[in-house]
Amino acid sequence: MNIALLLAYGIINTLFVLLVSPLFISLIKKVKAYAQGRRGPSLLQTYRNLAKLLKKETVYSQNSSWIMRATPIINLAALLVASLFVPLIYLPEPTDLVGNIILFLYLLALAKFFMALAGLDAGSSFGGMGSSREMAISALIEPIIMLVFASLAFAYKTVSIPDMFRGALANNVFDPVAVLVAVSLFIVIVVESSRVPVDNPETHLELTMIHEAMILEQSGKNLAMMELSSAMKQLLLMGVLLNILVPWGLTTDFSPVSLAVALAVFLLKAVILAVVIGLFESCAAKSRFFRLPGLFAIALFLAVVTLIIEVFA
Amino acid sequence: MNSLDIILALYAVLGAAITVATCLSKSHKTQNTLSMILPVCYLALTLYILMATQLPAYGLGSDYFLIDHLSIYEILIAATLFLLAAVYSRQYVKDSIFIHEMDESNLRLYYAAFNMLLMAVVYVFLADNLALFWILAELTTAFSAILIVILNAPKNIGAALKYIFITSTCMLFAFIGLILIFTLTEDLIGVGTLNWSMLMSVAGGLSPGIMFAAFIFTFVGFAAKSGIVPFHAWLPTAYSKAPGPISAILSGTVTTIGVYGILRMYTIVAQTAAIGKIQILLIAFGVISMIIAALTMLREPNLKKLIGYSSIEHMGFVLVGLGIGTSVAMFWVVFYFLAHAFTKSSLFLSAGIIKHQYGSVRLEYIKNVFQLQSFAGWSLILGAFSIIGMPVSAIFLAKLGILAQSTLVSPVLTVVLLTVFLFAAAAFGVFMIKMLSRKEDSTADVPYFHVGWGMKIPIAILLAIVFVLGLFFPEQLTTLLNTIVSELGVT
Amino acid sequence: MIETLFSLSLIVLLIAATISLLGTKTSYSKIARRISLVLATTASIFMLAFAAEILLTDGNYSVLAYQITPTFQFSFMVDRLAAFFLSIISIVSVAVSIYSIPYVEHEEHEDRKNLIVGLMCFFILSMLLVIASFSMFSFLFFWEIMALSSFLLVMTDFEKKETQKAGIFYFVMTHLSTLFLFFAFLFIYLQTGTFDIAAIRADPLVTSIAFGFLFLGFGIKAGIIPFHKWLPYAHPASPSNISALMSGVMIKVAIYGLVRFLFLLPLQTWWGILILAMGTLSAVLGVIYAIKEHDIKRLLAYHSIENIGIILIGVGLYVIFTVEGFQSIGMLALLGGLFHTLNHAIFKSLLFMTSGSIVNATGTRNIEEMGGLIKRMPKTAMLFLIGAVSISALPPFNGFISELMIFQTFFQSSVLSNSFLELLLLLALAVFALTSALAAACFVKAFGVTFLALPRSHEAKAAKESPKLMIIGSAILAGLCVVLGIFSSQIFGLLGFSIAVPNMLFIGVILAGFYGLIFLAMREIANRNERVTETWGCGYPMQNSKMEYTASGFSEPIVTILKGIFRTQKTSERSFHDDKKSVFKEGKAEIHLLKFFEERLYLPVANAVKKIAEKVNSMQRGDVDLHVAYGFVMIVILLLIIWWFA
Amino acid sequence: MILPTEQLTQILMVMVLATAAIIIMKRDIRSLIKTYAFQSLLVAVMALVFYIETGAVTLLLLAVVFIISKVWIIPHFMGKVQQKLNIKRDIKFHFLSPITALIVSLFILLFVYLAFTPLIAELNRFNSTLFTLGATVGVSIVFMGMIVIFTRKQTLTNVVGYLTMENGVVLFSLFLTELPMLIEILIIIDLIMLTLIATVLAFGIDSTIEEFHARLNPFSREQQTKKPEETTQ
Repeated sequence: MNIALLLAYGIINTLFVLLVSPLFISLIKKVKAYAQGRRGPSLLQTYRNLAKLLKKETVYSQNSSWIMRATPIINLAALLVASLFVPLIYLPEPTDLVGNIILFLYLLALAKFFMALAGLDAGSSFGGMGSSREMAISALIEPIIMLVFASLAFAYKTVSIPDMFRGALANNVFDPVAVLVAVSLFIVIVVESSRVPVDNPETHLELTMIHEAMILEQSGKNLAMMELSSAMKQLLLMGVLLNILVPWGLTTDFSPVSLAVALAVFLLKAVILAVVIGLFESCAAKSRFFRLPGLFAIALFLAVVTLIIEVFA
Repeated sequence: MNSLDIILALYAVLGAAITVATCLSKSHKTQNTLSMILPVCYLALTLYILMATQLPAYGLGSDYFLIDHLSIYEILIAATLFLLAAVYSRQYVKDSIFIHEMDESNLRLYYAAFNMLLMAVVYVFLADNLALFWILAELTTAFSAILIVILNAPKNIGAALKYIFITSTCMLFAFIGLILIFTLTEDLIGVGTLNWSMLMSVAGGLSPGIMFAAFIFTFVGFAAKSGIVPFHAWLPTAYSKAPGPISAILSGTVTTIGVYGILRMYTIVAQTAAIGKIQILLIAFGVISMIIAALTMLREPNLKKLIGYSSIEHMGFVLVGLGIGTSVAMFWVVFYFLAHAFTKSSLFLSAGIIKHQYGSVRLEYIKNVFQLQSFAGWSLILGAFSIIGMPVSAIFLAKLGILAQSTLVSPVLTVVLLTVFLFAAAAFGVFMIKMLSRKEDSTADVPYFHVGWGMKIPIAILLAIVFVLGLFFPEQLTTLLNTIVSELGVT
Repeated sequence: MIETLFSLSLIVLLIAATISLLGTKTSYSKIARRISLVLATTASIFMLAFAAEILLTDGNYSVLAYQITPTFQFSFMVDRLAAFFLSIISIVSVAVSIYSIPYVEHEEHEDRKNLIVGLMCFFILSMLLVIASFSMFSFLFFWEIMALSSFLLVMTDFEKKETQKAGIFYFVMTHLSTLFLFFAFLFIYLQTGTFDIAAIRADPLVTSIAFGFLFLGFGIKAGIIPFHKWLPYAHPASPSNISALMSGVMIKVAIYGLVRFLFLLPLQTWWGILILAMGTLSAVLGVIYAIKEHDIKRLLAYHSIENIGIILIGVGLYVIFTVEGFQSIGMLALLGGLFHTLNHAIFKSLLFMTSGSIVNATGTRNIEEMGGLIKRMPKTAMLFLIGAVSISALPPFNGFISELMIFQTFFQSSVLSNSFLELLLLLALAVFALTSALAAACFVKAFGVTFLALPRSHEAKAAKESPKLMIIGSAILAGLCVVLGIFSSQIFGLLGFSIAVPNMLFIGVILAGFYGLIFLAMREIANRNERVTETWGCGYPMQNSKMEYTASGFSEPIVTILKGIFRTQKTSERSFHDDKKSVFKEGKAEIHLLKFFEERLYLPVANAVKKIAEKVNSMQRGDVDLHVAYGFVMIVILLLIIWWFA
Repeated sequence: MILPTEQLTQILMVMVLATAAIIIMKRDIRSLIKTYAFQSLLVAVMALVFYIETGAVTLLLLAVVFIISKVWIIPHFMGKVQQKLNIKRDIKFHFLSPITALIVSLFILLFVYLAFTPLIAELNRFNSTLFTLGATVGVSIVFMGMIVIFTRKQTLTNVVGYLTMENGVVLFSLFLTELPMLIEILIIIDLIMLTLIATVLAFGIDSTIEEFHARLNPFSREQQTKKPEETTQ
């Protein structure tokens, strides 16, 4: 194994995720705005927001503890480590250091755990409500995620994300199983990145708030880190979906040209997916919280169907 | 006369002398000390027999007494229990008089009956002739009844009457069985005999049909003496009403007389073809006794009755052990006599403390045990753990030994036995938890009853024996038990 | 040398127990119990050294220690499996013994302090000996001693009603467990004629029956659903150091027994399915019950049920894969299960110990009356957090690794040729995933409500940090949570297992690296100004603890979604002023949570037994006549029997 | 010589059975005791008849002991007790009414006969049906005595029932065999003792505890007032 190459992969992938992820937040907003007949904010708006937040002073509640201060950093660190696990442009050689799918999921869970704690830290009822709802939803979505990834593990006989991508890449034909997986994964993305119909990232209305309520007490640089990490999470999940469904474009050749091509292809795929997400959000209505299990049931159903097809095929 | 004859006569002479002496002496202390001397003498004599003579041997001619290892073993247990009960009685009886539970005028009767009972018990175990055994067993009933009725309570009279009527009526049926055996031997060898040793030698030729009938009749009587269901009702009543030390010796020795008789009868019929049916019968009676006793215990609010029912349960288990009938089972059955006797006596002695502290042994009157009587509390806990067969108690070994053999009969039997043990354990556990954990702040109105060493030491000794035997099996004991089993002719 | 460590440790424990008990009610009682606890710590360290030696060298130590009679032998054998469990016990015992030095002083009654310590030593000793036992007799013997000593420990505060209830539950359930074990062992004895554990014959029916009873016996002791009810009663009732030992270690002894016998018996698939099914059920229901629970120790007890379920999932997968011929996958599952056993022992003991500190500091077990403790007890909070993160299976802590191993086994279930099995495994996987996520939710609640935000009661406001030794005792385990997580792959390598677990050392280092990097970066690029002010409360001027999210509020969404499980019974009484029931006068409504297993399983059985017992008892209450009549009837029946056979 | 003995025995047996039936039926305690004495006399006569037939001295002695103890002493003593207690009739019946009890007794007789016939047939010495009949009657009387015990309330009546059972056992043994003298004597002493205890206790059950002790021991009252000096804490 080439350590240097791996190191390079790590740096490139992480940096890419870090830098590009805010773009898709803005993009989805823009798509939604167009769907509503508005022009929407600029694509760079999220970057501007982050920059602005970094410049602001940080306000802490007098009730809060070190949990509040550590959470944003833990969050961002966990996401940065997680971004090593999902190759977006360059597919490194097989390694057992990174790529374990369960570890990836649990890194996200680690971030969420602390985020929820921070929601409770200030003692505001909004934060508590957000944490409570977030943990409930993530508990319910967990079986689906696991089944989806189990079906991927079944299909590609591996538990490593890069190896799955490699397997998908080796499949020259369009895999029907991948489509079913993709639908479930799509729901997972919608849930995990707090989108309609599960959550509404735009409002600050306590009836609908989940994610936003949880980070309501965050401010300044901390808020920036939180926003950035949730953007990264969205991109990583999108990456998983894209590179399973349409893995073409991923390069295994570490040369500037092929990297540039892969980058371009990925951006294209991601933009399309972002548009789909935006349109989906525009078409859907925010569900009542206790209706959500119904949505999850659909995803679960699909995941199980996928698995049954795989098992009996 | 050889030395054995002398010793056998000495038992009687000593017993009579000391009884007379107790009747003549005026002070309670003298009477009590005399009652301690008698068991000590008996212990010494019995140990001398065990050490110095060749057993089994006839005593006082060949017609009436046979000394074998089983009788020696039982006498040793009985004498030990009587000694400890006598030690315990010193304070217990004094306090009983003080609280008007007992009349001072009855002291002599108490100690006389105590000593006579010991004498009768010793001779019961020595009797070779089954008719003599029967007579002596009836005598123990009579003395026990006197000891039960010694307290100033109408209920005690009722208990004693229950005891007499149930056991005696059943014992009459036992006599029918004995007559059958006598006739049968007369028919077979020309001379009628009821001598166990003789019967053992001719048992192979006895008619199975008649032996079966004879066994059933004798079984009815002896079962009643041991409190086997459905002849058991006297047992919990009598034991719960009797004074503490008396309950202890009754449960430890008098109850055993019945199963001892059944054991002797069993060894005879074991050589005939009737044994298969008899084993089923014994197991059935044993299991029924255990089930009924265990279920009753679950809803029993009276501590001494609870312990009494547990005696029924254990006697049932001994019957099951007999019914299994292998030599290993017999080994553990014989050991069980000892383990059960000591544990049960310790429980009754502890219950005696509770009785004097609260004036009652019913659950609703007992509170703040650990503040008032922490010794009794702990001894009850340990006794309860021991009686339900937890290690390090000796009962654990015996129970496991017999249970292991019960699988040979049928695994179903094992399951039933285990379930019964669970119920019994639950009954004890729930009762002890309820009793010992009841705490009320108003302790001022309960006068504190001072428990002297004389009452504590017997309990401690009994528990110590039980727990040491649970971990350490002396070579001599193993040899003794093995000799007993081989003398009984069980293979 | 190494053999002497084993016996030395046992002897020292025995001495420790004796010293403490002898010291009761003397003027040296305090010194006695301290010496005794120090000795217990030493003994546990000896045992740990012994176990480590066996573990590392894959050695085997066996000894026939003592025999009561030739049938009843105390023979011991320590192989790797036993050594592993011995080390679990010793690790937890070290921590608990240190923790107990200040902790027992909180006990109200002076003479009970020594009793607790003495019995604790016996308890540890008996657990060690159960594990080391190699004859079924000594296994049963020490198993019973373990049950006995732990029962007495549960009854420490025997005056309390709840303790009495717990005691009765525990007593009966533990006896039930022993009953099944007795039967299984006796059944094996019947088949083999010996109490030697290794001599089990391979007849499928016989071994199946034996297995069935063993599983029931061990299952009850381990607290699997539906035999779990004693756990949530016994753990809160007992002192926290004892809960730590019971939940952390004692229920693992049952797991040991199960695994030991699974090694000896020829496996069958349905056993695996049974274990897996019961494990899954226990895991998910355990955590679901935990979510609803606000008594911190009871919450932890329910989590023990959950984690036992997870361990059993691992064991069940081991059986299934091994029978189907995939030994290496099976081994992964088994190692996952066993590793989770170790992990659970560590973090659950840690959680019980820290919760003991909290309970001592606040005087309540209800988390709704806590809050804000992170500022008052920062060290305890940190330790609890490590435990909470570990039990929620978050990387890079130890709980994660074992769950990951089990997940990976699940992910390889496509190798199975039996599609029924595959689907079953997938179902179990989904439930397992749900369990894992719910556990995290539950510990967000537990930690958040207990430690964060404002104190919810005066007691919580006045809470003080625990004594140093209590912190140290817990810190040992917290440290192990981290070490076992970070160095997991190295540890497996050291023991000679090549297990494909991610290198957590690497992950841990880069995680820490990123943490540092971000921290530094933020110092550089972001605004460093900070302001501390009131939490925004929608304009309310004074924020107080009443406005915080409560534990019940937190768990409400999950409870509502899973309302099929948390069934409630609503009763309402209303009275009206007029006949037509139009003018409401007053009313009373009650919502009461239906405790399914208690009300549908335990109580009916208990009531049926009670009823029968009552009937039987009342049959015995007659006078002489009745009983002579019983005897008469019986004798007539016997007469008929004589006639029948003659 | 054999024929009249046999007939005499049969007549005696029927009479014993009849006395047992009367004991089951009677309410008046005095006549119960008298009936019992008569029954014992019948058993003693039977022993005499056997003595005449076989010439065994044991039987003669037995008959004498019987007449002394059971025909004279015990009934006399019980009569005294009955007078003292001042209970004339035992009115209550438990479980079985007298008529039912008699019917049950008939069934018992049948069962005993069925059970014992094959047993007696196995014994070589007894070829006549007389022995079978005797054994049956003996055992049946034991059962009938037991019926008396559990159907009657008064302890005195119960004692009579118990004594009847004893007579049954003796009858049974008379027909089958002769036991060694020593054993016979011991048994009788034993039973007398139990009977005495039971009868004495019968006082207690029908009177208060103070009366009981006063009746048994006229001095107990004075001693009761004396208190022990020891004080308990």
